[in-house]
Amino acid sequence: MPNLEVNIHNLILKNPVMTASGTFGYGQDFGDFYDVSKLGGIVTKAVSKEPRQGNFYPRMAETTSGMLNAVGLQNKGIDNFESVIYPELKKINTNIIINVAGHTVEDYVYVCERLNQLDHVHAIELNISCPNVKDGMAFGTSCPSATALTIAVRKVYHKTLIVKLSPNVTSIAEIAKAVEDGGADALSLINTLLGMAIDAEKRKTVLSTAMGGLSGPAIKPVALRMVYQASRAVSIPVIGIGGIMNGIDAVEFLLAGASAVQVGTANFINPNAALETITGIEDYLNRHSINDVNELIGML
Amino acid sequence: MPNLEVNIHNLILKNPVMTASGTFGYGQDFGDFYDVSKLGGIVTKAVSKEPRQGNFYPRMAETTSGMLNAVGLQNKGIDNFESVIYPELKKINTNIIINVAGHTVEDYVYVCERLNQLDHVHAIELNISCPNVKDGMAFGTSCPSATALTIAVRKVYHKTLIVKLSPNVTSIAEIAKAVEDGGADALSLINTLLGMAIDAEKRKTVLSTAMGGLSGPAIKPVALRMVYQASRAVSIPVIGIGGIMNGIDAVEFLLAGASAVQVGTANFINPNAALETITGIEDYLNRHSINDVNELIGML
Amino acid sequence: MNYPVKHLKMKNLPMAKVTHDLQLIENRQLNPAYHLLIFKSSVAIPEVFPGQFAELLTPDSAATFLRRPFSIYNADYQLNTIQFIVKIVGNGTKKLCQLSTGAIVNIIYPLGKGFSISEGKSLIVGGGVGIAPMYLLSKWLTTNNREFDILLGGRTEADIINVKEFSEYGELDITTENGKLGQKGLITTHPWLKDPGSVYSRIYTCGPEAMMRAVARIAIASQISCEVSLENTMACGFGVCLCCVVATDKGNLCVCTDGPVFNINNLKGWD
Amino acid sequence: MNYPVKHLKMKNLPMAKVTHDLQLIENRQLNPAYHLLIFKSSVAIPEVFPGQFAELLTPDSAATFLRRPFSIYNADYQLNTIQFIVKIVGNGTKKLCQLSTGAIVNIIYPLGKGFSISEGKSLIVGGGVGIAPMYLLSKWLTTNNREFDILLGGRTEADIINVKEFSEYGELDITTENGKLGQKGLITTHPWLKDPGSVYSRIYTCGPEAMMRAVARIAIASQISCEVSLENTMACGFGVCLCCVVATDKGNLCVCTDGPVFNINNLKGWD
Ligand SMILES: Cc1cc2nc3c(=O)[nH]c(=O)nc-3n(C[C@H](O)[C@H](O)[C@H](O)COP(=O)(O)OP(=O)(O)OC[C@H]3O[C@@H](n4cnc5c(N)ncnc54)[C@H](O)[C@@H]3O)c2cc1C
Ligand SMILES: Cc1cc2nc3c(=O)[nH]c(=O)nc-3n(C[C@H](O)[C@H](O)[C@H](O)COP(=O)(O)OP(=O)(O)OC[C@H]3O[C@@H](n4cnc5c(N)ncnc54)[C@H](O)[C@@H]3O)c2cc1C
Ligand SMILES: Cc1cc2nc3c(=O)[nH]c(=O)nc-3n(C[C@H](O)[C@H](O)[C@H](O)COP(=O)(O)O)c2cc1C
Ligand SMILES: Cc1cc2nc3c(=O)[nH]c(=O)nc-3n(C[C@H](O)[C@H](O)[C@H](O)COP(=O)(O)O)c2cc1C
Ligand code: FES
Ligand code: FES
Repeated sequence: MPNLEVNIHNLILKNPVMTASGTFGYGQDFGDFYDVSKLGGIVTKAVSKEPRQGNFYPRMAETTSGMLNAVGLQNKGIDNFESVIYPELKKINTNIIINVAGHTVEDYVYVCERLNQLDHVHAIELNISCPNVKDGMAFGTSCPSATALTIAVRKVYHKTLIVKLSPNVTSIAEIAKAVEDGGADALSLINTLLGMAIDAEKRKTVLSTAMGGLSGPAIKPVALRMVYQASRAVSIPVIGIGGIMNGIDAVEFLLAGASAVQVGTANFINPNAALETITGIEDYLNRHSINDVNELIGML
Repeated sequence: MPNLEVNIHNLILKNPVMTASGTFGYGQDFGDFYDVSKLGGIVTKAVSKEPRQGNFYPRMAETTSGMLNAVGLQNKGIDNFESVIYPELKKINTNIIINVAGHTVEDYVYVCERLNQLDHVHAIELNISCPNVKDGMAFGTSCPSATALTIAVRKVYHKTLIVKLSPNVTSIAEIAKAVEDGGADALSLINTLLGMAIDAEKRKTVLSTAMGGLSGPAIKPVALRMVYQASRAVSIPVIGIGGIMNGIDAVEFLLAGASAVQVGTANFINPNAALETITGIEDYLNRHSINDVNELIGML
Repeated sequence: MNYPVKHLKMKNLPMAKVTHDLQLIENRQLNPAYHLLIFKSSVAIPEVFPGQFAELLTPDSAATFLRRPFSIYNADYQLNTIQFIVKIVGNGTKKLCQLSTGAIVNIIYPLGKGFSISEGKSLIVGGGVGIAPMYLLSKWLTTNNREFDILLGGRTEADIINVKEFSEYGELDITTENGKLGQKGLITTHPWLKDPGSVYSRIYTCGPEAMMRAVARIAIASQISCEVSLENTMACGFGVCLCCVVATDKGNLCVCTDGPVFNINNLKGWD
Repeated sequence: MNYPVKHLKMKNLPMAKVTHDLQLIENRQLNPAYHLLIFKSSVAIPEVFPGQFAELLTPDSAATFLRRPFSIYNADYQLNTIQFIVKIVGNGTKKLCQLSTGAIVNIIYPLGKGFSISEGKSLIVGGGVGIAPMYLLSKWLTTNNREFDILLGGRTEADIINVKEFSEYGELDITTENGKLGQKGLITTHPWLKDPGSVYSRIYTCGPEAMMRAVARIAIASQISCEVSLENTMACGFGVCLCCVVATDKGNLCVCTDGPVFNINNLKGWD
């Protein structure tokens, strides 16, 4: 049995497989399929200060080997999170990572301060990259704002601080460094690529917001490239995300330089995708007689 | 019979369908499949000042609904172009657009000056965006350098000047404006997205260059979004490229704001793809009782 | 007439969902646009309530990436079979309807909240492929000794399918817009919908949105209860992606988990 | 033994390429890894020379995006059939070998430059699926009254296929690394390759690159001519993408149009 345990800063993951924000709810809905405590970690849907209704319908467009979403960070806000969702999350025996979104630096700081109080929140993932919210986008696409936000949150949040990067930038390495400089403990990438779908028959954009976030296997080559570039630019751990459908995809991200991965859109197509990604990595290690998954990280 | 004719600055295209640079050679190889004069235009493989051997093998990786290439602008240089390829191109009865690549501004200017002398070269497409060549990339990812290059070429090239943009930027609208300001007559986008493929079994990158350019249907949502943004940012015509496989895909680009399109990777899978794209647009117009393809442009 | 025995219960609430492979044992083309697909499961199929749906994954198709949602048309707990009525509208439905007997299709089900039991007599109004959830509903109402009539409508006679099966359960009438079958005209012009309040205490409807909205307006005018089964673009089908929302009096709710069946009283813009 | 009548010509140059649909009329599993696929064309198939290949497109598969190149194993201009030997190595070959009779596959062919005619006696050296282009070659050499021997090698007996067909055309011997069939050992240890210059004036080889390189070294040492059929990752297969280059004395050339058959004298790093 090869070792699957990896570390992301102070976080000990029993295996390198987490689920990506916005594709796993708050973990509960997958309980029917498997014991989600088997995962290395669960990243929740974004939590913001106030409740958000998100965007208008339609919010989804299927694309070739991918999908666009324009959910727009719909969530019930931090109060509801604390009183309703958090008690449920406490029943899950693995790392709970809360994805945090905000309109302003103050919003982010407020939510992170509250989350800092919660024992069973093991880390936060700052979503500075969601392309659906105008303000959120700005933080992730300029180095000074990314640094400033990270510094502000770092002051109030004392556990593992992961910052999730937007791929919609000229240089992912520069943003990665900016966030490291701000005091992040780890990076996760990529969030969705900004894309668009058009219904030729109706001569309208498919999404109510015209543009939305592209995810799925279509973006895997871009994600691998960015993980490769970012992990070479910083010395903090990088979590790889983007189009991972199985264990082999996950191994590719580890080889590119990721210390762990997140499975996103795949959860929709195969509810057992994250679980099977763990066994897929294990099979790979056995097949190649590698004793420790850490040996794969960055080993191109 | 609906009107299919569109204009790109002074260029009159008998239909809005061209073939994308690097996917159609110099037109000759497709003569076995159909009469390439039926196309709205042919964009050649990049021509540079000196001959280039391109990158080492392997240069290609298949990805989910796409492919990565690392050809690296292999070509025989402008002298060979003039003496060997150009006489062949003269036999083709449609617009001939030469894709131009260079290491330095001087290289670009030199090649464009030579091409300006050739009657049967109807336009040039400045490739400031190829991700495989370090120098070429720089021009397309910063506004000042994109403007400067366009100005320099504009001085020596007096026919239709198309500038081809890189999608690997934070703001395509800003680059589009920078190039318009430099004096371009039209824009074409997108070139390939920078991506990477890893062979997990061999624990190596698939491409000799590690990173390469992603093309095919996987990138269509990103391409549509960028054409939409760029065409709204400038007043010169935009040519849409990225994952077009058929007439409906082409109509989507026209609706997003493109005045014409280029078919790229699809040529490899279906050698008749560009021709079928023309008939596909015509079918669409007939089905929707639209008399003129120009009515579709930007009509979301 | 094989009752699904488990349908004696009146409560219709989401069960634990499962995912497994099914084998296509019959692909019956009803007409050029509609197919009845019968799948067999090698494990016991879960209890399914009328109005619930499933997410099907077409094997290895370049044409579709996501699963596709389909109402459960019928379920047989003895034979472990599950049936769908599929109308071909795009690549996914085409591919599904082209499958040969023996093909393996993965399913996630049962999903969503189905119809609730009516008190008095009710009217089922199904338009086109919107009849799909109505067959289980008819069975269930019958099992629970509820009275109901069935009204099926379509643009042409091709949209009216499986009439015989339905008529085993209740009085049935038909409308088509071209008048080739049943009464000519929109389904909303049928006499049963003239003054439904005098006969029925509830309408159940599924079909094109414009039709459901017209039916809803009639129900409101007649002051009777009305349940509609909504569609939406779904990425997951089980409540995690938040792509399938509809505006309700409780804010945006997911059609896949809070629906697909809603009482029109709870929907915004349906009055 | 049906000669393709058109193969009487000695010149082996690229013809006009065509693309059309083929129908699979036989999918013969030779062993777990190898299939012989026989396709029928409804239009006349073009003249194909030994060493030329085709690009096949597997219909609607999520697993493969691009076409896949395969050597033409056999062609029958009377029956309008074309045959391939496919070894399952990944998704595309697996999918192709799973196709049922009747399946439609699109083809582009004939592609590339094949083998050239030898003057004296020649030796054919095929390793594993590298035997694929050698059958047409054997027919062609026979038709043109050339003498030749055939040496087939593989890791195990499973890599040695269609021996009977080959032995109709020339003297044949076999090697396997596990020794279960023919002589035990690498193909390069076979006596025919000890001093080939004393018997043969040309070696034709196709197989794993390491094998071809070893054979090439032997040919050089024996001062005889050697043609190798190379593989490469191909996006188009007909010279437009420039993805498939090999270093030659004329610079980077495309394996798909300037090859796949090269004389080792023209290849860089093959001496
Ligand atoms: C809860 C629910 C139950 C359904 N029950 C049935 C049923 O029993 N029988 C049946 O034939 N159909 C049913 N549908 C509709 C069915 O899901 C769509 O027809 C199918 O997803 C279209 O797939 P496609 O690939 O053929 O079409 P596409 O090529 O994807 O699209 C064709 C058209 O269908 C629409 N469409 C695509 N995906 C969806 C989606 N997920 N939801 C709604 N519309 C979509 C598109 O907007 C487009 O206009 C149901 C839908 C829902 C949400
Ligand atoms: C000119 C030529 C003639 C060939 N003739 C035959 C033949 O007659 N019979 C036969 O079985 N095979 C032949 N091949 C090899 C065949 O093309 C590959 O086995 C096939 O493309 C693999 O596809 P896949 O999807 O199964 O594998 P993939 O999943 O794509 O890859 C599996 C393995 O095959 C390699 N591979 C993938 N694509 C190619 C490619 N285009 N060229 C070379 N290697 C590749 C990959 O590097 C990987 O190691 C030929 C190749 C060339 C270039
Ligand atoms: C429907 C949907 C909702 C998402 N919501 C969020 C979110 O709230 N916060 C966030 O940081 N990322 C969100 N993402 C992005 C994913 O977490 C992930 O970064 C992205 O989808 C790429 O991974 P994938 O290709 O595996 O899906 C969402 C993605 C999808 C598809
Ligand atoms: C093999 C290959 C070679 C290419 N070479 C060039 C080139 O020389 N110059 C250029 O501007 N673009 C080049 N491109 C980019 C295409 O012209 C096009 O912009 C891109 O592939 C996206 O379109 P597609 O998805 O339709 O292929 C190349 C693309 C491919 C796949
Ligand atoms: S479809 Fe994902 S939440 Fe409803
Ligand atoms: S495969 Fe495209 S040039 Fe050879």
